[in-house]
Amino acid sequence: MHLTNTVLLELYSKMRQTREFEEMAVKLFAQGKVHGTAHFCIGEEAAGIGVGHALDQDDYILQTHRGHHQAIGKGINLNHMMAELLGKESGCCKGKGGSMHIADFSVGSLGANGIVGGGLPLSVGAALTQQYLGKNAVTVCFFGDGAANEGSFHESLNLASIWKLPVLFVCINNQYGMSTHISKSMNIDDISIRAASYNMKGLSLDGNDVVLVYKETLKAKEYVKKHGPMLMVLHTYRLLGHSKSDAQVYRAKEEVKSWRKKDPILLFRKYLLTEKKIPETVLKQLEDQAAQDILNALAFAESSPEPMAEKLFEDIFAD
Amino acid sequence: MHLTNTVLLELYSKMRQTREFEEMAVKLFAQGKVHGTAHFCIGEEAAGIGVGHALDQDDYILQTHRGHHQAIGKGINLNHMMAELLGKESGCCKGKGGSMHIADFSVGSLGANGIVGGGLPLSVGAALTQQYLGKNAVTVCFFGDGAANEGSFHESLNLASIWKLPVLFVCINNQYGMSTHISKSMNIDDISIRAASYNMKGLSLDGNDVVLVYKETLKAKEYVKKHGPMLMVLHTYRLLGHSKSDAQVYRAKEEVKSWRKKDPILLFRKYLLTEKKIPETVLKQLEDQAAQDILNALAFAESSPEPMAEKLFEDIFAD
Amino acid sequence: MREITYAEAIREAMSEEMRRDTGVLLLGEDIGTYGGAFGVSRGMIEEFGEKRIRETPISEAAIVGAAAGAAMTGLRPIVELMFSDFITLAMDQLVNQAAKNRYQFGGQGSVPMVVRAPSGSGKGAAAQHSQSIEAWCCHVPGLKVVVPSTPYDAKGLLKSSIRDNNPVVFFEQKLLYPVIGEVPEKEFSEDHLIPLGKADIKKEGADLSIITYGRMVHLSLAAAERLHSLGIKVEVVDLRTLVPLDSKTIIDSAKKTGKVLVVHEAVKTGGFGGELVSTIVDSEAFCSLTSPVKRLCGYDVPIPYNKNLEAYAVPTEESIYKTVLGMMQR
Amino acid sequence: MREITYAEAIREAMSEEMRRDTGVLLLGEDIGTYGGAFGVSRGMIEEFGEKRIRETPISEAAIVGAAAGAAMTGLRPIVELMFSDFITLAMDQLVNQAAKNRYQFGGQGSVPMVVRAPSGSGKGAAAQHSQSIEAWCCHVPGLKVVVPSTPYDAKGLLKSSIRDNNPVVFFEQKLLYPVIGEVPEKEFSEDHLIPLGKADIKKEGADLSIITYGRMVHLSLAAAERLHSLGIKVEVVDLRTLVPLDSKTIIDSAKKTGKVLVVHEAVKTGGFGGELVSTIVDSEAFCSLTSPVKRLCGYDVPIPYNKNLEAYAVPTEESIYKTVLGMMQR
Ligand SMILES: Cc1ncc(C[n+]2csc(CCOP(=O)(O)OP(=O)(O)O)c2C)c(N)n1
Ligand SMILES: Cc1ncc(C[n+]2csc(CCOP(=O)(O)OP(=O)(O)O)c2C)c(N)n1
Ligand SMILES: [Mg+2]
Ligand SMILES: [Mg+2]
Repeated sequence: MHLTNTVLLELYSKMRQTREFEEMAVKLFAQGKVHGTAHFCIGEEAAGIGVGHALDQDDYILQTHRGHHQAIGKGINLNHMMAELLGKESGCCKGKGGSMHIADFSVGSLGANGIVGGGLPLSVGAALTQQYLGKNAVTVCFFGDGAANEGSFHESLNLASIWKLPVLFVCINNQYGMSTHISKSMNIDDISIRAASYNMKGLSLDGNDVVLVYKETLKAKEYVKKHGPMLMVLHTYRLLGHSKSDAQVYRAKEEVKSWRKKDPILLFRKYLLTEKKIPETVLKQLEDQAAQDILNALAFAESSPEPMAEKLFEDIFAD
Repeated sequence: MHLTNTVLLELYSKMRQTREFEEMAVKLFAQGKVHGTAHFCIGEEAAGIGVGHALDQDDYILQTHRGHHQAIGKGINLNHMMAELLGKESGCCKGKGGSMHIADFSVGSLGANGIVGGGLPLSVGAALTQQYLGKNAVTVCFFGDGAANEGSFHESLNLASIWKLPVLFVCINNQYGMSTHISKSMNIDDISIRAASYNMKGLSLDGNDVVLVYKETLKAKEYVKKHGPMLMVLHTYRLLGHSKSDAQVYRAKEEVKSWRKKDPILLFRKYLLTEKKIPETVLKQLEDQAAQDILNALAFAESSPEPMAEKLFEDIFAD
Repeated sequence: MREITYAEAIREAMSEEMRRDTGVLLLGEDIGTYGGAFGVSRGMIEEFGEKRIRETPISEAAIVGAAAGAAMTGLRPIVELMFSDFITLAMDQLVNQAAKNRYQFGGQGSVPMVVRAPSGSGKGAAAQHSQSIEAWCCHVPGLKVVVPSTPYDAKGLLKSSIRDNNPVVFFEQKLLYPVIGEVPEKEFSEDHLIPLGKADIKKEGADLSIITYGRMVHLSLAAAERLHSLGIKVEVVDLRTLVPLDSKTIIDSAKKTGKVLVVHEAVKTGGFGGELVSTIVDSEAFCSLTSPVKRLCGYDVPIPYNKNLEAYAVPTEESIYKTVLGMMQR
Repeated sequence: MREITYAEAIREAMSEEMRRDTGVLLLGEDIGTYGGAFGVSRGMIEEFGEKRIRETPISEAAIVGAAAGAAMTGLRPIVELMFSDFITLAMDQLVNQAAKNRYQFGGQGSVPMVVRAPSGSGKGAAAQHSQSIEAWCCHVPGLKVVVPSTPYDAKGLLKSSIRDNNPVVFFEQKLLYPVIGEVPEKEFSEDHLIPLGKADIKKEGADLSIITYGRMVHLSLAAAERLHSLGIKVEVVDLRTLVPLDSKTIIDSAKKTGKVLVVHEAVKTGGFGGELVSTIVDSEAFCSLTSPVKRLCGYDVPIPYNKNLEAYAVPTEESIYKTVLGMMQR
């Protein structure tokens, strides 16, 4: 499969936007400008972007609490996501969701979930709708390695399997659930073997290789439309702590260091320069643009009003 | 492994007691003498008895809603179980549990469960106690093929695996969860392959062969004490309907008929007569005794008083 | 009007709405050929096929969650939970997902689904199959809660629930399934909609108000009948929906009679009765009250298996009768 | 007396009981080196090791169920659920197993376990991490329910809960963790037990009773202080345990003041406030009441993320103050 430079640069651009978004968010938290918490995906961008960018407008995604890259991959408006982080009326969830509940139905994001594993059953339902209505579309359900130990994982994969639903289960294995290394939460090395329990295809990939992730997602999309669900595990690493405050005493500095060398953005940049011969100036320009996009988003968010008190009572029920 | 005739006849005796108990229960329901419902294990006796009889006093079992054989296998007092079925004060649960909640802590039965899959997490806890206190004992958790699709199955097997607990998970695969054939509730033929998701040993056996089940349970007991949990699947068949009233329109009469030929009690009787050369008179005597045991149990139960109204308020809290 | 059972009324409501709207489908365990644990969906698979009468594995969290996901994307699923007690297994999907999604996403999407939940005691099914847990659901913003007492109400309320754009938990008391009652003739069936949030005064009276719902409506009416012959005129208010609650009807009734007895089968402590009492005593009805507002509810015990104990655990016609008498004699 | 935080009080209670009884152990996610999401168990793994501070996968149903199974067989597990909202995932094991086993087995076995559940809003964690769902647990016969407001109470009540032979759900309001308060000196620590089922009058007063618990106790006391300067003497009753409920103290207080305001953070509809109001109006206190019994509770909304909206969703010192004033002026 050959990827055009356009696509490659789109991927690079979204990865950079994600990184800039996250670094800005880290800063905002450090400055005490954001109430609440957020979970950063720095180091995991290839997974969210590689998958999300391979999807079509009609495809759905269910995001995780660590889902900024997933949202950007699927095409969320950065201004609206930043405004949401700041709890503003102009946020994609009108300031009611925050980072843990980023959603944008207009681009097919059915929302991030604060409940680990909570999105899995929902994804089965979204795919059921697609199948029921005969849509030529898929649902992607993101979840973490930790979530793979929730009962909802088991029930959802089984149900999707017997109904042959067009859902792609994407496990972003960043090695940790909070402070718990995967070796302490399960006795297997590779979560993709769990697919066999449902007679489902399982695939295990280097989640830091955005080109690989993108290509395999394109294939997987066609596969699940035809054959029903598939489990795709993307191996990556959470470079920062679990959430805004985490001293990370549970893991060795060396471990983090060694993964920093595998930073998916660095790897991809090198690939673009050396293998794809993209001039550095082109990349630099995209990088600057991404930084600017985030500054713009911040300006948008900061200049947006807080929701009025009476909004508290809105949208509890639909009419 | 050689089984003495004593053991073989104990197994036979318990199987016959179970069958007599169940047939009596069917009759009592038909006569309207019992309030509520019960789930019959006719055809599945080899599973419950083969496993239960292989256990020691200190071992625990967690039973299912269809657990009369499991209780008898573990050595429950028949009078108390019959009295419980009739809701009497002298019942093993003082008439408060009924068939779905048969329990006798004095013989290590920690209770039957009305929630499909509900016993799995409890069994992990019971085995945790055994490991924590350094007991040389195991916990057996019975559950059905249908229960293997509950989230609790997944979470419990995973937790038992990472803690290397001495628990033997016994799936009684009687082909149906209520009216739903296993082929409609999962996409795999053999539930034991799910053990791989937890790096656990899985074993699949003819659950109608009581000698096999008994022997393999003895081995499994030693295995789990040493290596941690194991999943044992016993293939059998539910010869009656799901519960007291079930027209069974969802399955072919021929299917039931063909399994009647594999009735574990008939098979075992033949084995005892032909391979083990046990005289028929000996078997006949055990059969009569089993029938008599159940008549005695019924007499005991019928002559026992109903619980007094004030018992309603007893045993909600322990002191 | 023709007479059918409560179970049939529910089946008719589902079938009519499924004919009317192809987005409506039914999910649950053994709802196909078997017809569901209580036979409610019997025959529906023949008409609607496996695509719309979708049998599931025993996976309550996934069933309710899948319904929520389908609802968010354009369908109108009905879930039959085999027993309302199994809400415990799907509580996250119901409470944290279905009920909150619209709100936490700032009004994006809606979750039009119905969870049908057979509830209550009386069948000898013991502690894990006999609970009345409607109060939990009432304590969750974003959920609507319905507990119909008659075939007429069951049908009209279920049709409204299916058309409602929000998650509705629809409690069906198991002992009511065989109860027979009038429903509109077939030709008026389609339009037989009862709005959520409107109580129904099942019997008018001036001396004392019984505020109740579900099966207890029947027992209250029977008790009221007996009390009538003693000259005591009891008003029986059937709430029909707990959320949204028709406070006005309750308060008006309390103002009229000055004496209120709240009756429900669910255990007393933490039950919805507390909400009803509070609604009254924090209203203008407070000044009209001539005696303490009483609750007659299930005792605070798990439901036992033994038939006598089970019957003793919850209010009966007799205990309602006696409680009213006691209140009137004071 | 020395002063420590609420979080430290809880840690001390656990550590002391673990030293005293080797059957006590702690189960939960990230409770080891990480010290738990709120740092409550920090340092405990160093003292007690991995055998007793047992980190688990993210499997709430299995964690709570395993605790129940261990409790039934002789241990005394404490579970730290990371957020009380996750009770939804373990609801079957808590409600259908832990709470009912002893009863449905006719008194066989007991289930001495504690589920510690950080609850409440105020941390910007939005709808799925900010709930106050104690009312659900109060509606389950077989469960005890504790919500301490101070380090002193938290310590004494947790020690009693660990020694109790029944399942106890112990709600810890997250905003209280850093709150500092007096607790007995180390040499009296061991015996610092507060019995479950005894309310504490945190402030005496003759004009109006606030019945409340948890964090709202502090806000009520602050409001009461301000009201005092207006000559209004508010009594603040801290329930401390909701089940068993100390009805006597509540009723006595209501009789004394004749005016009652019930305050809790949980959403109003279906909340435990209804139980409290009903307890009062169906008691001899009814005749002493001089005005409607009021509830001031969380609004019936999911907790939103935005800081201002979040704060607006639940009672504040100001809203308590104003509500009391309103009641007194009538
Ligand atoms: C049901 C539930 N349990 C626990 C938590 C607390 N929690 C939030 S994120 C997290 C770790 C999740 O790990 P994983 O699924 O691997 O995702 P990651 O954070 O690594 O992206 C935990 C335990 C939660 N939000 N929901
Ligand atoms: C959580 C839950 N869901 C559904 C039921 C209703 N139910 C009782 S038994 C049963 C079938 C269980 O199938 P299986 O686990 O194979 O056990 P079997 O009855 O075949 O012995 C069902 C669906 C239940 N009791 N609990
Ligand atoms: Mg992870
Ligand atoms: Mg089965």
